[in-house]
Amino acid sequence: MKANIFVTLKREVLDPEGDAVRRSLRSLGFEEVKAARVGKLIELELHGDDRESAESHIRSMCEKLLANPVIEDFHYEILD
Amino acid sequence: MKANIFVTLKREVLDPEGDAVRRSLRSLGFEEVKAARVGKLIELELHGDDRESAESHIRSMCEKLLANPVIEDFHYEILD
Amino acid sequence: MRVAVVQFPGSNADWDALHAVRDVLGADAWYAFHKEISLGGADAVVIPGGFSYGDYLRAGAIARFSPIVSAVRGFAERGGPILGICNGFQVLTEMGLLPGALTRNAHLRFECRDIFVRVENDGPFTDMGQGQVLQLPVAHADGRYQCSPETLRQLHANNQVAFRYCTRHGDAPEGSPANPNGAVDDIAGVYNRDKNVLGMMPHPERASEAILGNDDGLSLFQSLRRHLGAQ
Amino acid sequence: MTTPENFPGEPDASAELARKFGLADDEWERVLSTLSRKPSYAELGVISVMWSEHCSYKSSRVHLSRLPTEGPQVVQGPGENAGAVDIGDGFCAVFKMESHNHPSYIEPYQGAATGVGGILRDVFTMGARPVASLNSLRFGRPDHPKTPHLLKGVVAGIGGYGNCIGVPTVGGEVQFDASYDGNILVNAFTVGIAKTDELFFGRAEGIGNPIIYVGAKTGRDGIHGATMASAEFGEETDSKLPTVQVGDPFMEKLLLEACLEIFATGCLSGVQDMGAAGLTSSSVEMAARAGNGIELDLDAIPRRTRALSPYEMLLSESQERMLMVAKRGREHEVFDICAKWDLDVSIVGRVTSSGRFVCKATPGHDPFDDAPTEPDPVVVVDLPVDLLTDCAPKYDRPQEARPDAATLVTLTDDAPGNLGAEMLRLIGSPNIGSRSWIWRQYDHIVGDGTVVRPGDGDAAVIRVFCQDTDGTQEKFLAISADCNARHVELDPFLGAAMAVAECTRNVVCVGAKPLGLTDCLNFGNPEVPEQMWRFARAIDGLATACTALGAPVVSGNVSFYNETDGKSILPTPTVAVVGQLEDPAHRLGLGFLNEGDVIAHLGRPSRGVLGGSEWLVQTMGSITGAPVGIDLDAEAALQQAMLELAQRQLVRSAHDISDGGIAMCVAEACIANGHGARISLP
Repeated sequence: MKANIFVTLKREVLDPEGDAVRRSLRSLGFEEVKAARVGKLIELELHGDDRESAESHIRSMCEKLLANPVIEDFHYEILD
Repeated sequence: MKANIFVTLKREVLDPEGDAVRRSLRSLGFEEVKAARVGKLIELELHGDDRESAESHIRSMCEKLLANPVIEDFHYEILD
Repeated sequence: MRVAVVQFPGSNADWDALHAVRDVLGADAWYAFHKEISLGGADAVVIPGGFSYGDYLRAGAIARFSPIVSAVRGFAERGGPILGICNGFQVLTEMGLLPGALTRNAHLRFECRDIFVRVENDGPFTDMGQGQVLQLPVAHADGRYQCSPETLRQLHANNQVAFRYCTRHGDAPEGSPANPNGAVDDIAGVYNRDKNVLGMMPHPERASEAILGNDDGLSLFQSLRRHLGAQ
Repeated sequence: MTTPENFPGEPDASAELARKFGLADDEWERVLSTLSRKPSYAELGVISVMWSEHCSYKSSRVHLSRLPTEGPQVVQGPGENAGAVDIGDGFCAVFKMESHNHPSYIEPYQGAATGVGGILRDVFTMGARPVASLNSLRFGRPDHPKTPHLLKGVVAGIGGYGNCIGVPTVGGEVQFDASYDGNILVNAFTVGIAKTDELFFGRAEGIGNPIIYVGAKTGRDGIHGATMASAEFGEETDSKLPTVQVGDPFMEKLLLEACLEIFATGCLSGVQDMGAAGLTSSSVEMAARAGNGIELDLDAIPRRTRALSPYEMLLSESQERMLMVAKRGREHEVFDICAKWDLDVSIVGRVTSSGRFVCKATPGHDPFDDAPTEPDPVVVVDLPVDLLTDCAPKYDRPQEARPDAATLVTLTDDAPGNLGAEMLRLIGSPNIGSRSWIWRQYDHIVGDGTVVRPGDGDAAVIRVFCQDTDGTQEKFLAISADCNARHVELDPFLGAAMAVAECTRNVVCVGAKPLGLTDCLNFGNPEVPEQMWRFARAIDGLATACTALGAPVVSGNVSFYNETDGKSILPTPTVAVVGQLEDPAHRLGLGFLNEGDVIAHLGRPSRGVLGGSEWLVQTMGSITGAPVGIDLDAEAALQQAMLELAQRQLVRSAHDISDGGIAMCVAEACIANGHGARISLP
């Protein structure tokens, strides 16, 4: 079983990397870029195929390690 | 219009960060974690709503700036 | 004074801290390897700079699962003085022993140069007097202190801010280059509520001998010795 | 003699395949006649990397022997992983410089990062703790479209690796010139400290001793990196893409600490890091130095990816790996220390008396399979060690002198009216302006040792802690890296001599006595007679200057084929010197200190000769005119006087006149501490 975990900075937290991406894209001529934010994609390969237990395990992996609750949010998707 | 761009290391390329995440999750008791890879999620907000032109623009943004073709792959999704 | 310097795999300023405390200050100091479970009867603990576990995922994120960390948490809860320098500060926030988080420098680059900080509040490491200006080096890529407005309000209410970046003259004009990383409210170091745990981004242990440029940093360790002597 | 087996899918060796692996036709013929049989696919791979320019020095060996390598202070000369000079009380400084030019052009961050990782391993494999690093960089024109990307990536890569492993990057140099547009240079230098009687050497000593692999797992990174370093760039660069090695500084820090602990137990008889051509060059070179053979069991190699063939395992340049020879019976000491530092470790072979390099592997055996086939190894490589080392090709390639039509260019009467404006233009130009944007991205103070920081002196001065049974002594070293390739372009002999002079002068200007020198000789295609002539003349210039200025060569590196579509880079023989201060009180910065101090010019003025100067290149847009040249006897006397002035503390600061002449020298000395100066020219 595979899972993708997306860790992003909370809305109110300043994202200098996102700003740099927006400015660079616009300077390359992509005027349509209004805003950009940079986060993390963590791809996991998991033994087993019980979605429920995987769901709760992934949630606690994020709370314990993969995301810093002070400044980051997370969401995830499970793929068979 | 919104777009999510996923930039990941090519299969063959060493991913020390992914290894560190796998080892840490397993030492936290998540034995089911077989492998982990860490990549980037870039969220863009774009003016306009023409999907075709957005598609080709996003592709060239990745080739020119957002992904390093030597060691990274990219894919993206466009959300209304 | 007996000081344990924690050594995570990837700590690289552990020697700097040991040298400053043992060889320069003359205290009894040793390394506490991350796989050990006791701090060996230390009076104080230093968590040094470096790239614990390669700083993978987030600076200091993985270090907090080492065996030694439970001993450090217990020491903190018993009111023992702990100084987290640079990576040590990042580990202490990830452990939840200090509020807020350290994020990527605003200019997105590693920054190594001398800066100035002003002592904001008294504490075990900062009895040299409010308003005192110290010249200390910084060397980090993720030093931008962040916290919610509510946490910031509490930090000021409880006099927990230890240092703020400033100019040589002690002022901190908006947007001046005095702030090396864009930290909120120019914060360079904070105490916990009980004022026994201090985390700071600048490196006092690298400014503890005249031959290295200046010894302003030694004053933190001298303050600690006075604090422990008084107990 | 029968040809060892190929693995499934591997084509038979042929002249055409040999050419693809970078071997010349006559070299292919030599392989057939020496072996009196065809090589296997893996054997051809092994031979091609060991006979590459990078590993065999086949076009440079004949000239390198003219370099002076002797001196009372020399503890270890060229031939080992790094050189060493005596710094007193039984301690020595171990140092070397290495190039990572081609990988850095393809992937600047990882190319530069793995360059730093590689030179660090070359030093600590000798048993020395690395204490400081420098880097010497060359980029194309600042306004070339690729330059900003390459500059940002290289600097971030050097910082990313060096800062993490905790070795301060305390200085170096950078020069921008159009000749590097398609071929940048990244030369990395590291110095470490060891007890002279506890140095380790890359020798497979002791028949039957186990060979132990320590460090990161093996993948497909950088395969044929060694031969790529010897292939010039052109249209087909893209086809060589998979040769990028990726570095893990955290793994290297674990490896460094584990190695130093293992060395201290005395359980090893030899050790070498796996650099270019990875497992092959480390095992073959260790066998050659000890005059022994080696047998490797490739099934036991720790792997990171699936279905690795013997060819890939033997040529892989995965980073952060060491090969150790343990004294038989004491292997467990290596295993225990590796467990402490969470490192992969595996016995992969043993030392033999056959004088041959023998590798075995089981076809189809892959530990990643759910049920790997039972190991039943067959021989895949069986070659004489000396064929790969001492008997590798050695060429004295044809040379063709460049007609020196260089006329003396001096400032004529119609000199520029407004000297002030010229000075401002010069000091703001990329080749003269401040480098703080670069070194501020390096942790240049970790280790509590940096006493003169980047930008504060002509060389960096570091305090090193020398620990032995009766306590710790502090010793003070000065290090600098220099080369002005434009002077070498105009006159290879004089230009190379001037590089040695400038580097030793920088070390003397901070109050230190030069002890030894290492080099990184970056040149074009040795098969082009004019480029070969430049190399040979530069060697003579280096040799003469090193002898005159008391800086014997203790280690070095040669990087050929630095050219794009047939156009070669400026000949760039970068040198780095390690010196020692008798007393830290002798140290000098470059900035003027007190108002009212007298400014004195030491040495003969350069009679206004402008050949190869930054001003002339900016004004004329090309490199012309005979170089200012050098009188080595006068230089030696000048340095002797300068050193004595520093040691008797008669001067407050000192700054060497180099790029930009007296004008830039005085300007830099003023800016450092915010002073002015009133100068009256003789």
